[in-house]
Amino acid sequence: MLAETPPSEALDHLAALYRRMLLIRRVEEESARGYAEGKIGGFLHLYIGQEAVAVGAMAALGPDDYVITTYRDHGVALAKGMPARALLAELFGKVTGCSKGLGGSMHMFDHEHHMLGGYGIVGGHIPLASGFAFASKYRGDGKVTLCFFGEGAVSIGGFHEGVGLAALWKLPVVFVCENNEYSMGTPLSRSMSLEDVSLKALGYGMDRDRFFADDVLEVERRIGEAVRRAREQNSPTLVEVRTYRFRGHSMSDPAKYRTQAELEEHKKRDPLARARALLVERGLGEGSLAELEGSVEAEVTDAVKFATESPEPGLDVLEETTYKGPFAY
Amino acid sequence: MLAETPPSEALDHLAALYRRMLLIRRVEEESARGYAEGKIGGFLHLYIGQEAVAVGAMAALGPDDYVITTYRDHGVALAKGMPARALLAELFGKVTGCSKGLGGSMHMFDHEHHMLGGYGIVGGHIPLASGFAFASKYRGDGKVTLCFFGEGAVSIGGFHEGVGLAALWKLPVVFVCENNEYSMGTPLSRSMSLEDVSLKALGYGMDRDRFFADDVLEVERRIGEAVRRAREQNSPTLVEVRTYRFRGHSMSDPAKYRTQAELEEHKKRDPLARARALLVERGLGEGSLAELEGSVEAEVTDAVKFATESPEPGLDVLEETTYKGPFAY
Amino acid sequence: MTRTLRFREALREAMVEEMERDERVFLMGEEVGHYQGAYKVSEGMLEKFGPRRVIDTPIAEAGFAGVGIGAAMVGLRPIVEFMTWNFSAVAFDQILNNAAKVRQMSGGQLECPIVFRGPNASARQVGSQHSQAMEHFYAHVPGLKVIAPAFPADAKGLLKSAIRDDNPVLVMESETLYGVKGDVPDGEHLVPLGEAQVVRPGNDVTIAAYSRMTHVALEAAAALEATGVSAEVVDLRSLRPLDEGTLVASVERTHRLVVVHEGWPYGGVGAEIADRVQRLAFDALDAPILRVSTLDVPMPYSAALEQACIPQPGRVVRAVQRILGARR
Amino acid sequence: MTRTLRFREALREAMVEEMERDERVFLMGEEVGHYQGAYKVSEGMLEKFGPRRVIDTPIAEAGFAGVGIGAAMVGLRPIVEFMTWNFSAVAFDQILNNAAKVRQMSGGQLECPIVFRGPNASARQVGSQHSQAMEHFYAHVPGLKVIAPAFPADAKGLLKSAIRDDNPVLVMESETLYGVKGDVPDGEHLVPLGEAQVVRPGNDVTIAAYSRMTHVALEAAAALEATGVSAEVVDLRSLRPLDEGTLVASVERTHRLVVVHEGWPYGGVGAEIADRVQRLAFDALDAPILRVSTLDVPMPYSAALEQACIPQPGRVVRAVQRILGARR
Ligand SMILES: Cc1ncc(C[n+]2csc(CCOP(=O)(O)OP(=O)(O)O)c2C)c(N)n1
Ligand SMILES: Cc1ncc(C[n+]2csc(CCOP(=O)(O)OP(=O)(O)O)c2C)c(N)n1
Ligand SMILES: [Mg+2]
Ligand SMILES: [Mg+2]
Repeated sequence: MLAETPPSEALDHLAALYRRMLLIRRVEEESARGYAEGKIGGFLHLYIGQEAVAVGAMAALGPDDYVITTYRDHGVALAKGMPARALLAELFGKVTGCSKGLGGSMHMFDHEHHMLGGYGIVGGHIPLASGFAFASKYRGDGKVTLCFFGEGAVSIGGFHEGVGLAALWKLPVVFVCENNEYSMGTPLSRSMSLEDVSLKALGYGMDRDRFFADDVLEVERRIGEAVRRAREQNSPTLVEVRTYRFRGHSMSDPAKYRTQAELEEHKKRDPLARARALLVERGLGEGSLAELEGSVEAEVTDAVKFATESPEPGLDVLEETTYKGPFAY
Repeated sequence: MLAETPPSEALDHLAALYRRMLLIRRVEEESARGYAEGKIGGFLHLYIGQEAVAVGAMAALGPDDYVITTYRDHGVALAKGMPARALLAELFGKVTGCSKGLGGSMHMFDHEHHMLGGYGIVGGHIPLASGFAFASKYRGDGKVTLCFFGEGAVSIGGFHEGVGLAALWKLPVVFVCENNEYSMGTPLSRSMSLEDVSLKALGYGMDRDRFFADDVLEVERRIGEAVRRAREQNSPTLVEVRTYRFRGHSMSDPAKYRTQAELEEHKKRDPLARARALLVERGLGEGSLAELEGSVEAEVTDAVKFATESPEPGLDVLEETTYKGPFAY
Repeated sequence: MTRTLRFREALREAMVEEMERDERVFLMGEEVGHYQGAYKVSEGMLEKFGPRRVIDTPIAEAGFAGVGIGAAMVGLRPIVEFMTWNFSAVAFDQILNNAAKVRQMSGGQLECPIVFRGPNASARQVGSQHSQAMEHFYAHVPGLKVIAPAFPADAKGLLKSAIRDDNPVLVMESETLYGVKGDVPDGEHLVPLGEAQVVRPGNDVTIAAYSRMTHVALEAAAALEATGVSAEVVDLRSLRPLDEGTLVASVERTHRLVVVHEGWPYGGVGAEIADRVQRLAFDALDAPILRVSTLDVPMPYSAALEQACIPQPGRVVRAVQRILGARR
Repeated sequence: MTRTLRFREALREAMVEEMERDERVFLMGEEVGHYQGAYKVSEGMLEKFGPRRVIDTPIAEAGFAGVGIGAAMVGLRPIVEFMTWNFSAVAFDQILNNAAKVRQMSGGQLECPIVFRGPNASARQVGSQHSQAMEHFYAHVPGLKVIAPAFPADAKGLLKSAIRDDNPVLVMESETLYGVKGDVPDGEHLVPLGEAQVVRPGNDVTIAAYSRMTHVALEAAAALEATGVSAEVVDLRSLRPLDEGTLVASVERTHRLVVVHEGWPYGGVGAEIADRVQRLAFDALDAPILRVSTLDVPMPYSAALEQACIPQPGRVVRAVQRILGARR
């Protein structure tokens, strides 16, 4: 598909991906600031460094396709189309947040954009993804589900059962393992008997892929192949995308388990910087770039303002979000 | 090892295996009768047809090694050395049963013989097996754990987590999947995306093996290899033993999901008949065979009598088996 | 007009009618299709609806419970059968953390109209891992509804309401009730969730129960009548929401309450009822509320011990006599 | 003599002392080793005992809970840390069906001397999936013991007793207590399981609580004192076994009871206490027993709403005032 795209469209496309990645990066930086200022509470798991995964993957998806992910969900939510306003307001615990301030950082939901949530129990959302795909096949609606999780999640039963049912029933779903080398402080070598996560697919006779997320276009292309297999043949794939988080596991993690040198090495491969360089190389002018980056800045500023000024939810929200219809006690 | 065994010892050995298989077959037949007569209640999952798996496997094990299995546990218990008396008394719900009549068919335990139980939740016992092996490695006691389960169990989280930890930590355990082609009424083709269960090992970088259980000596040899790997290298193996149950899933299952022809085909390969034929072929005399079979008959008759005549447990047994020490409410 | 149906047939009728009515409803679980149901509740449904809507699953409760929840979140209306509720323990996280909470976590954006059903509590001599009364865990959880019918008519009417409910509803059945017969009204028969019913009126004491224990309570009431004690039996039918109104009204007339349920005494439904009634009808109570539950030990296999653990009419009678003795 | 320790240090001392004393004791869980514990309870223990006895696990709660149970069955004495108790939901079956039942299923042949521990209930704004009060599920289960200390001295003494106990013991800690300081006796300090303690004597009402809620109860009692009400605070410490003797004795003096706990109201520990006290001290009660619990909804993220859901001293005070008003 990309091969046939005329040059200017290709440039626009790359610019759009870069814009989205930058938006995520900037929103995450503002989140970190909000957390430091005490405006955000609880856990905050930043996506900085991994932007190319969500943005590349979502570029391979249609607006009606489903996505679901873990607590590290800001990037995926924004990439799928959730407005920065709704995301930041949620982080600030405001009623204008996507989940009315009830969910917080770990539970970003946007039904309109088919972002079906961030979940806090490792592996627990993976069977849900198979459920969305099951429903698509049941209805024949042609939708594909993308399910994100970390490499730490492949050790838990939910992964096995969710993936196993998708393989058995041939469901239109792509399982995207974001292998960022650590689950909290645990490197892959201490959590898995294999180094290659994608090999897990062999136990299910499932297609698999494995690549680095340095280049957002490569992510789009490779996930695109898996999405096509899902859409056209109801054939699920396990995709291991190799990436790295530049921050700690969450804001409370000083990340002492890795060296500064290791981090710096990875930062040299920052997919955001790489996309920007590629844009310049392919001829996006200074002016256009500045305009794009300025518009991101404006969007973020507006979102922070919106989140700050929004009201908090009232007690009345509690019961009506627990049950549809009369409360059951 | 077997290769170096002198002929008469080899014959004695085969006779001992045949004897144990026959004991299981006969005890199971008596259980079926006891069930029909209402002396046994609850579920009763017979092992008839699969005897070569437990007996061959246990022949590869020392008396201090651990075993654990599912609710289909009579064969494994007897093969590991549980007296028929204790087993039948348990089935009859008597206080002289291995578990004082509290466990019944699905929960055969014999601490003395390191038979660490039959369990009712599919897959739930697999992590326990890794726990026994963990303890052996922790203590350096050189013991090996053998963990049995059906092919239906590989779909559940407990399998994945138990096996995954054993592979990661290199624990001295052998996972023996008794693939009898059905989990209740479901053939393997409807429960798994692969036909070869042993391929599950690939996802853990674990050794694997796969063979038919027609010949008890072959079972002993092949499981023996895995036991050696466990004992000498702390290296776990997934072994798929292909077998068949001649009865329904449990006594309440008429097994309508398979044809009589399929069943007859499998009965032609009955490992018990095969072992008997081999014994005769290798020169065990009519008289010796009759004596052996007579002694099994006597053992079974004695066990039924013992079970029938034993007293039921009293109410006092309930609290003391719930807690060690004072009851906690 | 009514017909006489077995409990399992009533459940099946409810599912069949709702599946005919609503294309989004489907049934999923172990052996529900080709095998015709482990306890034959879904007998004939595969033939009627085909493998698209009657789906045999592998042994992966967390997996297929999650698949059901996911499907419900995007607009289907799954019925997930647990072969028995015992096996829901491996899917506990899915029910607690996804089914019950997804509406809240999404700020009300998503719904989870799903039914989980299957036999619960003791069967006969199936041992401790297979005799669990799971309602005590689930009734605790806001976001869920839990029902436990005792009669075929309620089984049908409540299950139909459960399937139409936009929240996750857990239906506690009983292996030992599946064969029980009862009259079921012809035509569309819906029983609303959350309404207890007085199944036997009386004056001296209220006995509250549900599922199979309602029958035990009725037996006890009959035995008490022979001794001149008039017991009112309230069949709760629904555990969450719990119809405290009916309970309190009954206790305000009888001044005494015995609660009968399977499952262990510590916490759970019986304790909740004790709490509510002592709180809402404090001045009406003439004696302590007593619970008759399964003994506080894992269920033994031995037939005699099992019967000693499960509540029997005799134990209910003795509990009633104890608090009648405490008349003051 | 005593020293002042933080709650997490007291827990660590208990583990270190028991590991030094008994080679069969080891610690296993996510991030307990190299990371020094997600909440630093096990800080320094890897260095001290090495990776054989301080074991980092992958994210596989059912798996490593099961490994612990298996190891306990063959003679080791594992301490299994859940990073938080929330994550035990995926290991629920292991605890319910293996840890609690293996002794019974084996007719008493096998034991399961294991400790499961970790922080429980609400932390701060971690949302509904991470704020679960799990003790209400586990206290229900015979075969288990459940403890919930409120002070560093009890944390140490109870955990040591738990490690020496031959049954599975579940230790409910709290993220929000880990930094709390308190005096801990020098030398060998053991607190027996199953004994509540009166942490503040009073005459007008009994307030029963455990874990962090004991501090809330004490705050409420202080506030009540200012209004002339003398409240006795009973810190349960142990939920199963529950020290009903101490509770009943207190209520027999005060004639009123308020129970405070985190977690939802339906069933669970608070309901159990209501049941027992109305039953065992029926004639002593001058007013209904009231529970102050987390509101019956999944925990919201919003700081304000979260605080509104969790029991606060003000709500306890109001509950006490309500039943003092009901003096008769
Ligand atoms: C069942 C469960 N166990 C433990 C946790 C605590 N926990 C949250 S995130 C995490 C690490 C996950 O690592 P990974 O899957 O690699 O994802 P990443 O954070 O790197 O994106 C852990 C242990 C949890 N949320 N759920
Ligand atoms: C978690 C769980 N789900 C369902 C069941 C009900 N059940 C008992 S045995 C069985 C079939 C198991 O088949 P398989 O693993 O192949 O073993 P086999 O019976 O053939 O020896 C099922 C579904 C159970 N015991 N546990
Ligand atoms: Mg990771
Ligand atoms: Mg099988």
